[in-house]
Amino acid sequence: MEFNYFLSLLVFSPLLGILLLAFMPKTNESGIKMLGVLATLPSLVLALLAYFSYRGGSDLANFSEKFRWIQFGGQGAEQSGMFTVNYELGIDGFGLVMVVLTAVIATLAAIASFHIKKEWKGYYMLFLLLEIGMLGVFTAQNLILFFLFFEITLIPMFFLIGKWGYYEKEKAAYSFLIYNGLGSAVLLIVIMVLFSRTGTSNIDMLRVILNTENAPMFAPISESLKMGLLVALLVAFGVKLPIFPLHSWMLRVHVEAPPSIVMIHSGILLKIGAFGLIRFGMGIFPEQFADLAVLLAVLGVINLLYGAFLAFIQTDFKMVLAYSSISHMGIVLIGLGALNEAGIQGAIFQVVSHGLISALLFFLVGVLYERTHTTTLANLGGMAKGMPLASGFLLAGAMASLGLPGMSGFVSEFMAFLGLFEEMPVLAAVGALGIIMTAVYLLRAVLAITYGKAEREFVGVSDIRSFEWAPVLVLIGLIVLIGVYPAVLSEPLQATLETILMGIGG
Amino acid sequence: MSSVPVSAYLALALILFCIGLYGALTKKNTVIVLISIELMLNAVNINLVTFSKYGANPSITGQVFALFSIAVAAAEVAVGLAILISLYRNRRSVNIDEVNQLKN
Amino acid sequence: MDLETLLSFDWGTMTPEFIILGFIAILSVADLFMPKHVDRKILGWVGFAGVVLALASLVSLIGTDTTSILYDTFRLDSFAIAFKLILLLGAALVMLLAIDYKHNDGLEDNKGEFFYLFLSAVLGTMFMASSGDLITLFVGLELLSIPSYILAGMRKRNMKSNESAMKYVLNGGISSAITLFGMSYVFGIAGTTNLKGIATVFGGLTDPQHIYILGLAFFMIFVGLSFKLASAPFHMWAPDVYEGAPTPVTAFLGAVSKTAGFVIILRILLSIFGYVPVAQEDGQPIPLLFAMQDYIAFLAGATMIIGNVIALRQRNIKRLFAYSSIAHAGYILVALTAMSFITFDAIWFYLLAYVLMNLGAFAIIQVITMKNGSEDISHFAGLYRRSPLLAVGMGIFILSLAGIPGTAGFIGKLNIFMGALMVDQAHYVLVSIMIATTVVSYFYYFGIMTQMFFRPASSEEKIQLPMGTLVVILVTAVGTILFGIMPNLAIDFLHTNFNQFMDFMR
Amino acid sequence: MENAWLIPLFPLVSFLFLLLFGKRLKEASAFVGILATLASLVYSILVLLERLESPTHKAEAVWLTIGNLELTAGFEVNQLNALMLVIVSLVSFLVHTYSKGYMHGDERFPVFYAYLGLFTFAMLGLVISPNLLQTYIFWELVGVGSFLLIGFYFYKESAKAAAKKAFIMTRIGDVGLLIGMILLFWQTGSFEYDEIFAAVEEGAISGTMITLTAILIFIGAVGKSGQFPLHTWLPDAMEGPTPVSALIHAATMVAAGVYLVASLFPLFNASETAMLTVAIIGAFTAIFAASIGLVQNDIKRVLAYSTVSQLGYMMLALGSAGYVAGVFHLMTHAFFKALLFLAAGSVIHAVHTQDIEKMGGLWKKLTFTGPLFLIGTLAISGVPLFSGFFSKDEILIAAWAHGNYGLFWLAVIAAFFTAFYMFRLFFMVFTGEARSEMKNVHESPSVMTLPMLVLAVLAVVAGYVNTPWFGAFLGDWLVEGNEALGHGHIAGPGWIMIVATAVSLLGILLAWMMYSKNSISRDWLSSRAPIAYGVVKNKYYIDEIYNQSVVFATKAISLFLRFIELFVVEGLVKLTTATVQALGKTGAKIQNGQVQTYGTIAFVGLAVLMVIYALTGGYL
Repeated sequence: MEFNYFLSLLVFSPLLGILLLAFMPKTNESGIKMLGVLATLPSLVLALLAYFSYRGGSDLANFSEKFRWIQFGGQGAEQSGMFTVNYELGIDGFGLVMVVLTAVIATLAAIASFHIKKEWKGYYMLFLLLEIGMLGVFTAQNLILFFLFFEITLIPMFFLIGKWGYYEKEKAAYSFLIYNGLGSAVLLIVIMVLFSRTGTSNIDMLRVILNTENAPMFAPISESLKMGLLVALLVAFGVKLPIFPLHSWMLRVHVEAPPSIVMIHSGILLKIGAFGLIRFGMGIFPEQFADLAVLLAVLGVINLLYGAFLAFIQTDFKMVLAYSSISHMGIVLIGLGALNEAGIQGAIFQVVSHGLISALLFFLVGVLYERTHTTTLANLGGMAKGMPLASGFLLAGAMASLGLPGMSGFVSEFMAFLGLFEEMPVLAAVGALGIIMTAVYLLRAVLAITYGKAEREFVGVSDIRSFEWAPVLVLIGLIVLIGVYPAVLSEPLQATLETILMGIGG
Repeated sequence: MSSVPVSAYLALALILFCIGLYGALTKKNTVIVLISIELMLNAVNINLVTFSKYGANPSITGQVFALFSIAVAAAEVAVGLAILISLYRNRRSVNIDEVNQLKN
Repeated sequence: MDLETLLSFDWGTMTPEFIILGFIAILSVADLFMPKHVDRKILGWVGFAGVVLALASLVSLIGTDTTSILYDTFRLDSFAIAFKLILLLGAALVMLLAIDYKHNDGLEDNKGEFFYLFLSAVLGTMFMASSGDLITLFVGLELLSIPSYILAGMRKRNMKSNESAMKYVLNGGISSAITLFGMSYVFGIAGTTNLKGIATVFGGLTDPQHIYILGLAFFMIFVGLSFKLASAPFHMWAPDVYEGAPTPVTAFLGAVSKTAGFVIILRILLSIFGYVPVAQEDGQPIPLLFAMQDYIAFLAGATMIIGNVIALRQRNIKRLFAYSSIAHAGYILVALTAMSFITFDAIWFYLLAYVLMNLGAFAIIQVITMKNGSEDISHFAGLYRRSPLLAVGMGIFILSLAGIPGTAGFIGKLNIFMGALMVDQAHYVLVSIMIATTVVSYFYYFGIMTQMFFRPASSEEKIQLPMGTLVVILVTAVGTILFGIMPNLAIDFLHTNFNQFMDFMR
Repeated sequence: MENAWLIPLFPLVSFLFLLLFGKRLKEASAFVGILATLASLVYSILVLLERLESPTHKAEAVWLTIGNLELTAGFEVNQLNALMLVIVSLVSFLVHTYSKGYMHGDERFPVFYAYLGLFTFAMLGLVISPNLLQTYIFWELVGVGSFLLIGFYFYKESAKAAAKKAFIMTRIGDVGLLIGMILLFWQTGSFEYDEIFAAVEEGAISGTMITLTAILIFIGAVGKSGQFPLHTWLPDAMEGPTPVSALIHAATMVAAGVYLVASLFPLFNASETAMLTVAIIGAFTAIFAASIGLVQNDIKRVLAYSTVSQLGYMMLALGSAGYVAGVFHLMTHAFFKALLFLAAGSVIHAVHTQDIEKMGGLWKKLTFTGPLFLIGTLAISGVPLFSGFFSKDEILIAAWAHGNYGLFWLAVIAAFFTAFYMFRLFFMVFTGEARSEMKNVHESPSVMTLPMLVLAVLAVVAGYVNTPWFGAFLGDWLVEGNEALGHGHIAGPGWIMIVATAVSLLGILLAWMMYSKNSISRDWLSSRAPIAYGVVKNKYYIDEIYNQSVVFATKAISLFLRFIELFVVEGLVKLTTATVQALGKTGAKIQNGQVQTYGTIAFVGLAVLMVIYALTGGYL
């Protein structure tokens, strides 16, 4: 079957919500919130539709669409097919998975945003804009379009953090902006070098051009330049991921941004880094990537341990989770560094799984903060008395995050290490320490909150209620589903995996 | 007449230009500064006229150009003086170094 | 010359200039004979009509094959038309601003002069755009400068205004002297002031002495003209003059006059120094202009750094924009440095975008400053509350100035990057500086955002907009977004009608 | 047998069901759990009976595709698995029943049963796993079950700490297991037991690799089975409700380590070093834990240390190629240790204290529990004709036959200790006078005593399935069709049995003299060797050592990293911003409002350019 404009519809459907919201009276809180959530549904439906029709055997190529967008350099260039930038969307298995993840988490985050206290209108408009950006990033087929969407995520985040965040929100917003600004600046350089020297920005064409001998280019690209570009890419996406030592912005965001936004941020935005590394790093520069594999693995182990050890001494639960994100992104790097089927698939799994898990955890943080107005470990304790369900879910989330079998975290962690052990056993063994540390810091934090003597003022608090059920159940459900039946995730990925590995020649 | 080499004229112009520049950048009195700018422009005129006579390939246009530049210079200085006057009205001084209200 | 020859010229090519000239005459006379009490606003509208008329006639001239009259002193080639479009567009917008500009300290009683002085300045820019001879170039330049001096001092009884005018005139004098001095050497070696003639002479130039002198002349002319661009090293007047001058004038200086500066610099550099052959080691001669690339690059880098870095410390919004305009001049110089085959497109498009976003921003600045009588940045606090339209508009312009995708500013930068990176020795350093400084600029651009959106408003009273300003804001905002999302509208227009400026020297 | 996979599912169903409806069911949820486990028990028995004549059954399906690797999941019913199924489901069923009485009145009653269900599911899943990966998965899940149940009284700081400790300590071991199995995978290309064994057979793996992987996997076993040096969590785990201790920390989960080593026996057997390691660790743990057990005063802790020590025995057996002996002891131990714990539970239930110093003279009051406890004590002490006697005997023979004479004697001493401290416990609890006044001490309800009765019977008779006299039925069956596991019965010198009997009786006698007849004063030894006594009393300060070394090191590293975070990572950022700011500041200074400065700057700029131009002789 044919899917004309399917992806455009999927990506831009939140726009409708934005327009409707624009005509919504500022004060109509419930109406705005309802609309905000509803506006995220179309993309969700379409995403799921795409997923199932793909599992139903329809070809993803049917989804792609392409129009002439910008032609630089005039007719002359156009005739020689140079410097044309098309508006082209499309998805492969990986993209599909990410799109589904995005749509799901976006909807849940929109629900979670019911906790927002002020100016819902502006909030939801920015929120939906953010969703457009994220969906676009995963479907863009050429670098410039990708960059466009990439930056579109930047601006709403700046406002969402800076306006609806906690005490130091503006500082957080700024460091978010500047770090990511730098990251995308570097990314832009890479993109522009590629574009203006090869004359195309289409990812597939770039893959072909850069990996065939004396392919037609506008200006030559030397091997060393390729390596330089890849390193630049690593930096650019390293900021997003984040890779030590480019991570400090992300801590502030995790702590200062409203939980519903952190769900999005930690759930998807961080993953754009991994997506980019795999899609562009591996996709466009396979040979150079192979040369960097060891570096990546080492960085991964550093991330893993660094994050874990620092999470162990944090006094604020949000900080613990922030560092745990760093630590878990280390596993992605490990997987990529392994550079074999298991590793890469593990990395991708980790991307998805951490997306779900951190979304869950941060939603629960939001719930907790609603009641207790603190996330400091010292002030909390014995919450299992007042809110047994929430505590239970929190514990479940922690278990998933520390890689308990039967939950998504384990599958990804396992595969990543499986991969790395084949290539660099010793390094992997060192990294395995991280598995222990993860358990240590997560239990320390979660037990400090849920177990122990119940603080008096927290005994009476209400447990998970009404709308709060939706995100919790959906996320837990998905986490367990992937953990028990990983095929839901692994099947769509196989095709992508093969192309990547073919490029690497592994 | 042709005993004087071209380089002399050029040197003269250059010197004049530098004097003008020096004046423009150092003198405190705005009027003098404006006059110094005149000097610089006149240096240009000397160049032009010289070239139109002894240039690599001489032509009359140089003198035309000189005329234009004289006219323009006149206008420019006129405007400068006008502005100076309104400035003087407000602050009773023509010292350029006292005009530093606008700065970081 | 007798009447026949005079009549033999195709005066039609000068229609736009004649229209402007005519309106200058009308306005001046009208202003003279109008009774004192009549509001001079009407003159402004007349002037605006004039500019629009000129614009229309110019559009009607598009497509006429290149003609040059008055013995090649005035040429109407695609280059001239293309840039005149921008100039007149800018002029029209500024006119609207000027109409709504209310200020005491001496402007009110000679507002009439304002308009025709302004028009004569515009006339100057137009002559610069289409002059084929050093003399006309120079005269055009001064025709722009001298009225600008007066305009800057328009607020007679305001010291700042006087001061800015004074500084402007002194620096202007020095700069034109330097320029002229350089030109005199050019003439000396060429023996003619006609650009085409100079080109032919220089084409056959062999004597290294002469070439060496031309090199010096190049520096003088370039530095002299950099006054008009407000680029290093002749940039320092800009902040003071911008601050002191009436806001519409500032807008004019920042947008139109700068554009004119680039027009003239392109004319001179390309048509004169583009033809001077410089022997290389390999005996293959290259144009002097290319030999000078590194110097221009150096100046461009310096300009970008200075502009963006010093802007960080500004509290006065007009000074801030002065520095930002310096920075933007630097960006455009990057395109000039590259001298790739899309340099023209890049500069043209960037100037178009720049005029739009800058004038839009100044429109809003004018409203705010007029409201508060002060130009401190803190008056933007809570603008979002007081007038969402203004806040959003300003947001758009700032994003565009900061070069965020989805705005014209981004596409403009894209063009420049391409140009700088596609040439054989790509200017990686320069591009890196450009991008790095762009990120630095986020600090102050988003500082305004912070004020507008995050900070509480000092007063809750709403701001109502005068007609003209509203129009300006809408036009510029729409343009900025439109050319950001569909840049092809502009780029294709450029290519279909002007065909790469092939006739630049013909 | 084709549907053996159903067995774990019953408890899982009960778990989920109770999660959803537990709140409404209240104490009725007990029946859900009991029924589920009963179903599993019945089915397991059927499977076992079926297995007695039909061969191993194995079924698998692809679980995870990784490129062209395919990881499978499924189940396998071999002799060991079948046996374990029965043991686990039986004990679990009994504990479920028992808990109905023991946990009566606890507000989180349903939760307790839910957790029990979860654990039982995991444990049953563990014992039918056909491959290492699946084993690992359930291995972790049982860990969670144990974690949850230890921390069941979450409001007690001690319980919280114990739960955390248990999870982390075992996790340390698990990582060893994980690494080991992954290495094994890359060696053999599979997680399947049989394929691994095949690879080991044809020597596809280098000897060192075998040793390495085997030892890594053994680390996992050490963690779970509370072997030295990862044993410290097990005694603390007694914070959990007593039935839990019986089920998890006596009968089933802690035996999982033994089970793992047993099911990988061919791998271990292929490496002398590995075997020796296992044996040494086992023997050492046996004596080590027993010695601590001598001086504990908490009834449950005594039992805990005895568990550790008994598990050591099993490891020793396996390490000495005594596959049958190990498994056999695993079975008997499951019965009598569960019995002892349940009995202890009923004692605690009666007197509401765990301190044996406060007890005494309960024999008359607990007319039912007392004798059952005695049976258990006799069994564990290896008194002839009780199950423990036979299995322990097997182990000693195995150790001797395998030539680990030193270890053999260690084991003998451990046996003596065991007998001593167990009877010390018995005498202090049941005989003599009550050392603190205890109100309304009453015998537990039948729902608690009946399960004990069942276990007591088994504790007596279970030994006879594998005796030197009536033939080693169990042994032969266990090893049939797989000579890699060694012989069903290892013949050993007859005097071993005598020695074993002697030491156990000796121990009992000594205990009787010290604690019942008081003919030897209790602090006879402690007064003579106070330091040694103190050391033992404080469990050899292992916990303290860990706190000072590992925990401290971790904290130190973390702090060091924080230092880096603050001063290097953040510092660099601050530095850059500061430089930019400074640049701006200087730039702004030059902007001093003097128009002539501006002109000068411009001129200087021009001059500079020209000078460079002149110096470079023209064109760069």
